[in-house]
Amino acid sequence: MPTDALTLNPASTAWLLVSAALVMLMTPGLALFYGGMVRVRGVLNMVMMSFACLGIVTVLWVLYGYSLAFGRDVGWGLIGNLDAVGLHHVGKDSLIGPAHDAVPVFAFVMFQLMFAIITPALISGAVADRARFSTWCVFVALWVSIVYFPVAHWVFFFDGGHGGLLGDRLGALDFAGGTAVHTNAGAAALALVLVLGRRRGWGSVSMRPHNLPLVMLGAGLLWFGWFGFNAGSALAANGLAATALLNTHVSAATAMLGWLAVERWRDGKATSLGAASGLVAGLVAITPACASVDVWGAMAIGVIAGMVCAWAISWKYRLGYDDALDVIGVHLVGGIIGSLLIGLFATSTVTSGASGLLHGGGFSLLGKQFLAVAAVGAYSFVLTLALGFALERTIGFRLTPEHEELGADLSQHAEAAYDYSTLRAHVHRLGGHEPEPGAWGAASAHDPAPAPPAQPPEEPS
Amino acid sequence: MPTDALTLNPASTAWLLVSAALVMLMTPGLALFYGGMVRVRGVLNMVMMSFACLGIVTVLWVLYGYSLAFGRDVGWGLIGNLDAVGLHHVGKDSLIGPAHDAVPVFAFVMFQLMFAIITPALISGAVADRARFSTWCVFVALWVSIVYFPVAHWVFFFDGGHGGLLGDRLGALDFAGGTAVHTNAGAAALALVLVLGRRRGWGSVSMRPHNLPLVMLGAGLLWFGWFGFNAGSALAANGLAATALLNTHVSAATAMLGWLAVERWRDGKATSLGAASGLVAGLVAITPACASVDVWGAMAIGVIAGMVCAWAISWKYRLGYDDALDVIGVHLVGGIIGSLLIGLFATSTVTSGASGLLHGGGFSLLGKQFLAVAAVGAYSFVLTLALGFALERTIGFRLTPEHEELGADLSQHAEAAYDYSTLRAHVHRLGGHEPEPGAWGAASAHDPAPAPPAQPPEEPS
Amino acid sequence: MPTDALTLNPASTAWLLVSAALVMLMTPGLALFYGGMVRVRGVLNMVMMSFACLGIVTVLWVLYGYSLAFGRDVGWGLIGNLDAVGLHHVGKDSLIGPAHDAVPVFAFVMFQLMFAIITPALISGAVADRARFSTWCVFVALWVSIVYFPVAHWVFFFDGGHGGLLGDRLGALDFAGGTAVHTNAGAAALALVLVLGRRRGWGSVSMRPHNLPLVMLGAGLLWFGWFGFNAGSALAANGLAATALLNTHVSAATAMLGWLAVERWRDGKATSLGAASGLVAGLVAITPACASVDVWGAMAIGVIAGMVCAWAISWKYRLGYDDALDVIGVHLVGGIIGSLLIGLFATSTVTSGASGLLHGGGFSLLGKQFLAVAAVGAYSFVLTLALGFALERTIGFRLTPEHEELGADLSQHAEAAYDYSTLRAHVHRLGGHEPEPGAWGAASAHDPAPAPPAQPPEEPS
Amino acid sequence: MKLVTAIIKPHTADAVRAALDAVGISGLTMTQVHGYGRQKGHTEIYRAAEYTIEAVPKLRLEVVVADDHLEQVLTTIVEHARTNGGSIGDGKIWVTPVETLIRVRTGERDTQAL
Amino acid sequence: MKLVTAIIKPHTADAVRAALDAVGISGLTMTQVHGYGRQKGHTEIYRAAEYTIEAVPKLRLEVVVADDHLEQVLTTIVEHARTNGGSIGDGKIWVTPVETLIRVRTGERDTQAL
Amino acid sequence: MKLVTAIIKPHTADAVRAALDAVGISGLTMTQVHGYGRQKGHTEIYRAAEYTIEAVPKLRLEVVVADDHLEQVLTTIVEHARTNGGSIGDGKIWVTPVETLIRVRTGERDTQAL
Ligand SMILES: Nc1ncnc2c1ncn2[C@@H]1O[C@H](COP(=O)(O)OP(=O)(O)O)[C@@H](O)[C@H]1O
Ligand SMILES: Nc1ncnc2c1ncn2[C@@H]1O[C@H](COP(=O)(O)OP(=O)(O)O)[C@@H](O)[C@H]1O
Ligand SMILES: Nc1ncnc2c1ncn2[C@@H]1O[C@H](COP(=O)(O)OP(=O)(O)O)[C@@H](O)[C@H]1O
Repeated sequence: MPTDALTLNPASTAWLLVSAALVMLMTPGLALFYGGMVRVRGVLNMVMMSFACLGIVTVLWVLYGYSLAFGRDVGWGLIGNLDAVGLHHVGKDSLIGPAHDAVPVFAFVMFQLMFAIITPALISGAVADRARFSTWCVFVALWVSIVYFPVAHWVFFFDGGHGGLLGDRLGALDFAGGTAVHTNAGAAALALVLVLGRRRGWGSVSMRPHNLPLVMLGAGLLWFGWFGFNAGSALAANGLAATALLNTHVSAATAMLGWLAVERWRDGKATSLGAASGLVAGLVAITPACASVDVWGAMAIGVIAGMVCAWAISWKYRLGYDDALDVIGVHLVGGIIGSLLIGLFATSTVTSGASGLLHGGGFSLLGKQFLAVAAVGAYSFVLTLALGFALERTIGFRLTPEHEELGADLSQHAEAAYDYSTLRAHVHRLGGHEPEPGAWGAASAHDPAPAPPAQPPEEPS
Repeated sequence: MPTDALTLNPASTAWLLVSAALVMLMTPGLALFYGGMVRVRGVLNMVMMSFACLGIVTVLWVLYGYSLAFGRDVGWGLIGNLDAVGLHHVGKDSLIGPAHDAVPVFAFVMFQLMFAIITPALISGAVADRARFSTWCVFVALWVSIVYFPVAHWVFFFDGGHGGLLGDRLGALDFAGGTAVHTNAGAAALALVLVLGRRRGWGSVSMRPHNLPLVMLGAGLLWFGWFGFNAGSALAANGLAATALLNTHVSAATAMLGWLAVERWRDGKATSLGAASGLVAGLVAITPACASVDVWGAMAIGVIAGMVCAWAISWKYRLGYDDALDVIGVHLVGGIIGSLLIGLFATSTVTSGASGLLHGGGFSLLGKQFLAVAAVGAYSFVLTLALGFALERTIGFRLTPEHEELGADLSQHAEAAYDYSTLRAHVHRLGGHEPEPGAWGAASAHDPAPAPPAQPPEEPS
Repeated sequence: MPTDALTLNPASTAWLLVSAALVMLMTPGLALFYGGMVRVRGVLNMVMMSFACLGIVTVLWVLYGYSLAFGRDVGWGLIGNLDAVGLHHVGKDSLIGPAHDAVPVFAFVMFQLMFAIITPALISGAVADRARFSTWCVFVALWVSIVYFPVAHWVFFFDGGHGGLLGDRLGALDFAGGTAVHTNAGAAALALVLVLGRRRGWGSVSMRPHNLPLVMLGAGLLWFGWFGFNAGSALAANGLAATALLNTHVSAATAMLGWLAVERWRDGKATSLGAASGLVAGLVAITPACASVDVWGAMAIGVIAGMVCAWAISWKYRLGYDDALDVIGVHLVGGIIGSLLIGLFATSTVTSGASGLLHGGGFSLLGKQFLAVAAVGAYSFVLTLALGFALERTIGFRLTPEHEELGADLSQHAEAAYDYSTLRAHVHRLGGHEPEPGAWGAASAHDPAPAPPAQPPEEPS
Repeated sequence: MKLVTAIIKPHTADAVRAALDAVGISGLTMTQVHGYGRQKGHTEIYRAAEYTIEAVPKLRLEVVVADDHLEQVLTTIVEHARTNGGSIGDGKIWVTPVETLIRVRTGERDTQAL
Repeated sequence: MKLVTAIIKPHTADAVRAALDAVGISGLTMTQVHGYGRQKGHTEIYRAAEYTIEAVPKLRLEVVVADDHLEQVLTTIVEHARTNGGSIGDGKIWVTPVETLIRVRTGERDTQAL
Repeated sequence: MKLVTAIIKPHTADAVRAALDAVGISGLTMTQVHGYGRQKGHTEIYRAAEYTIEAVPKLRLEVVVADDHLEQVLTTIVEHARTNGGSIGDGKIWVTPVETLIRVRTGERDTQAL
């Protein structure tokens, strides 16, 4: 869509560059958020499931993902054409956006890529500790290709009514990805949980988070990055971006309070994990709505999301599915809540268009929101289920019991996350070779050969 | 204050949006900075004391805080009126600021909110490990209402001479909160320390930081976020912002060196905790002064703050008060130093107005600075003392000895920060229910029921 | 270079302020990246080696570093003059840059300072666990003075053909520091490794990373900050910055995949440390090239850097030098790869000038790149070797065996990184004084004196 | 009195404790240890350096028992610490004589202290 | 010679060590352990899952003493490890016979090795 | 049978294990412990508060051996745990009698269980 008569808005560009960077940081943030929540034997695997998305999705996005999502629509708003394959025809001076407020296409490519990366990363929390890493990589590549790229087109591609099915044609509102990102990831998580089944020992052995400060750090980075996610989606540094920023923050804050209130009432204590979970739930729910509601709407969405998600995460114990890190309870439930509540709280003073039920817009918007959620949720669930089972039946998706018991870090990555001990390990092979004694002289535990000009070794302790 | 004939400056807006995000990150950064400094049994509580501010203060700010702080003055510069209660009359297109350099009100609301959040969070370090979490939440809500919101009005609200008492009317300089944030938080910390008393075992048992890399991470995030705090306070992307940025950095760097020099000389070693403490002291001291002094002034302020604070933190051992994480020694002392040194180092080449004693401005500015510091410090100390004692006498502020000995994490949040062990815990209740065996089949430690399609379990290790 | 007829571009200023902040964050990020990679007994020392750079280099930069690097050339493009010593003549309204796209000099000073800080910090990884901290501080001060400041002038100072030797005069391309930062730091690392020799026990005892989640966090922060490093070097918020941003990201992603592919093939497993190392290798290699190549060039550079560096890091075992954290294998090798590949992949559609061999530009650019790499590498290696040996012979650079065995944290900083234990330490002296019992009453481990208004102590556990 | 020291696989601890509880032994002390023996450890790789970790994480149980409970305790531990009907590395148990046992709280000695 | 093994509450360790020092016993070895017994543990909650942690952190002291010091050592430990005049969970002490003691540094044996 | 308990400096563990392996002893259990004795600890400083850490990290080896291997095992450990021909803090070894040894996997007892 780069066209010619556009003028670059440098301020919007600056904000978009920053926003892309902020959203990038969310994926490492998520990796730590999830990594802190698993047992100590699976933290690196958890982190790697996110980092793998940073690698794989980037390559596919450049190759064809951007074109499928943001290429001119091939018809019915279902998918983009292949004109921008390999970012063909896009140069450093190509612009995109409103005539006098355009931004470099590359900035937009980069910004949207960050969304494509974090969406599959979100799914990983549901299948913690029991997925083969190599199969996960294959899954990510296929999933973004057949699920995320089309869905992003449906929701995010606007072309004057000839764009994506749900956003541009139907008129459902999703500013930053309540459907395309969160409902999508959450429905996929549900499907994968059914494919992979429960962790060994679920319900009988302790699966408590191994490092809650790491979780809090991850939550902090997510909150920070989410400002780019939501306010950056304005693609301009203006009042709408500021509104999105404030709404995002308010929803995170109130959802955290809502979640803590439920915990306090139900469990007797407000926990730090609850605070982290609650704020993420609020961020999820406000994502589609941040540029459709006023600050009171943001507060309402936050409180509702925080309380409902706090309650939703306990369903799994009753229904018996092991959504390890509550991707369903937070992202699916939160994404649906936020997307639907637009139908209630949207106000034309913010949207400059449609209003929700409570602001006199009738049921029309609510209906559209419902359709959008249903379409994305169903599509994602069905395709992910099929993809997941196909992978499980062919190359195998679930870890062997031995590997699961050993832990995903050791079995998938031959690493252990921490070594605080004074115990020593025997070094076996270095740099792909048996150690050559000649290489470091007579080095041994008892007689380390100091390299010149170090002093002769003594045994101090 | 939103007026009509203003034009949005998108570049200033972009910078302000980013600055708000940067300052937001400071609170999680502070949470980790403080969290790493306490013993392992209190880290989550420490973190939660900061996160609670993110929740509570946000809600109050939207409800009435912004209006009290930045509403039109009710007289004598003491407090704002209630026109902006609930952010009434503020919309996405409302602007604020100089005619051709305005920014969205929502961006300003958001930016200033971040200051209101971190100020009570700063206090928490002084009362580590011994405050009831629920009382802390009540304290935060009341404290920002009766202390922070008025003081912010005194210092930050400008309205052509009809604004706040200390800034607009008296003419004391405080660019980003040396009085309103740091002197304020530090004086409150001193009051709370007197209310809550010493930790059990203080002076006889080890209270060393449990995780110094976490402290260093927190310090790094604070340094990063502080750029938004100080340079963002220019509310524009211009030379003044750049000056503030450079001065902020220079002061942090020189204060770190100053603190390390004192340690080296006094204790024989330069420590990492000293580096973290020193850079924070430098950031605190330059906060009011970053847009009043040149780079040499910033250096002087940094060195002085670093050295004096390094020395100030040992007073508590002599005077016998347990300021656990040295909020007094760093924020009160550093805030006062920075605010007063403006009276010496301010130069009209930077302020475009008043000069300090060393740049020919006489004692006038120094006097104003002294008044501002004294007013804020005294007001904060007295009200916090009263509030603290009132809470202690009514709902109770200090932990019971049992809870303190058990640790604030377990007693207040029913959580433990880390679990690196191979020991197992017995799962008692899940999702608010006794575990229903049927839900996960015959799951037990010895015979975990693998969910299909996983292979039958074996015992590998 | 501040001149008069310039107009400030506020959007470029906003982006540059943000970029400076992002690059600042890289140094704490690096500190944690390195800190997680050493054994538990050296993590704080590793972190402090980076933080020391934040302090020392800042002061020297203001004093004379900026002037040497960016002052008017004294002749032959070798070094700047002393006009800007102490940032003399630079004020808050001083501008620099193209006529209508200028930015505040202070913003530029700050941005470039961040490069001067991280370059020596990069070196520290090579000499982990065995350098005296005080000598390291002296080394940093001297090294930036005689190596970094001149080299930055060669590469980064442009003055219409009368600027630095390698960039402005020779015409070698180095957008953000492939030669000045990475080749430079890598060559210095090699020299220091020869000076300091191997760690005691190298090759026979386990030197595995003690905290890989910390490494992943550091890698995430580096990736994030690097966007400021590379895209910020455009000094404007435009298409070139967007191109640099996208290229930077793509190279990081593909290098990560390339490194993991080598690991998978050679070692059988793709590791998280490999992912972190690979992405950094990609970031290093794209640094000089990010504004010279298209996205396909960035991909190629990423894959090549990832794979070659993955292979390069095992040389040390064969050659017997202990480059502890692979500064040579990643920064020297990666910096050279990136700088030279510009000679192949540069395209005039991006550079608006020179093209590389594969885009019809012939061997000319490749030759210049080679010269630039050789000049920087040789200069840095020789001077660092001389400086290192001089320090080792005079004040001593390597730790004594006792101190090395005790660990750099305890011996250099009198600190230990973590304390998760329930064991207690005896408190000896507080605030520089023997504890005065009177100060905290009859406080003892058995009878802690509760400060009023706390309840009388009991023994709960 | 006897001191029974058992080295067991960590994930059997809950079951062993429950079983001991069932035979009336509720007091015991547990230590995290590393075991070496027939059971092999694992391999880790960090930047092309391969480490063989021979140590296997184990738990060490200490139970002081009255002489007449000894056999029952031994049988109980063996039964519940055994995995899959006996796998390599299931652990060892040894018995050493105890001359005195004291409960700190009361100063009671020997069987009274149990 | 005897080996005295004491399981005590962690926060009494400094006092116990100081008291042993006062009666001339400066060498000992300490281990972090988890104890189970009458003293109850605590409850933790993570996202609506409630865990009962029965283990209580304890320290395990090992002191090898000459036979004629045994009683004094036992009394000293009991006295200083007791909290509030005796609370549940204050710990246990047991004594086992030592046949040989060696100081690694010198190879000295038995009482000479102390 | 005897239980040999050795407190050694952590960095000698690999050598000691290798030497024991060479004399046919491959099974043992290791615990991270803190030792107090003649060897002094170190000092730490946090914001002007100076801590004297008297505990020195040590490893505790437990090896159950047949009576006739005892002397060889003792000599082997002493030899390889000694640093620089004997430094303060090299550690202690003590021997206690074992009445029964059981291999959990098989239930085998005493020498068969080794
Ligand atoms: N001689 C020994 N002394 C002390 N502990 C031992 C001895 N032999 C084995 N162990 C402990 O018992 C554990 C299991 O022993 P191992 O030889 O692996 O299996 P198994 O007992 O089934 O043959 C070891 O990990 C170690 O902790
Ligand atoms: N039979 C036992 N064998 C070994 N250790 C025991 C035994 N009984 C208790 N202990 C240890 O002693 C500690 C204190 O015992 P507990 O029953 O809680 O209190 P008390 O000894 O005051 O009755 C326990 O935590 C455990 O570590
Ligand atoms: N009486 C003792 N009982 C138990 N352990 C002891 C005893 N004396 C010393 N130890 C252990 O032996 C270690 C070495 O003892 P130490 O006195 O420092 O050196 P040395 O044995 O060379 O004289 C101590 O750190 C401690 O763990």
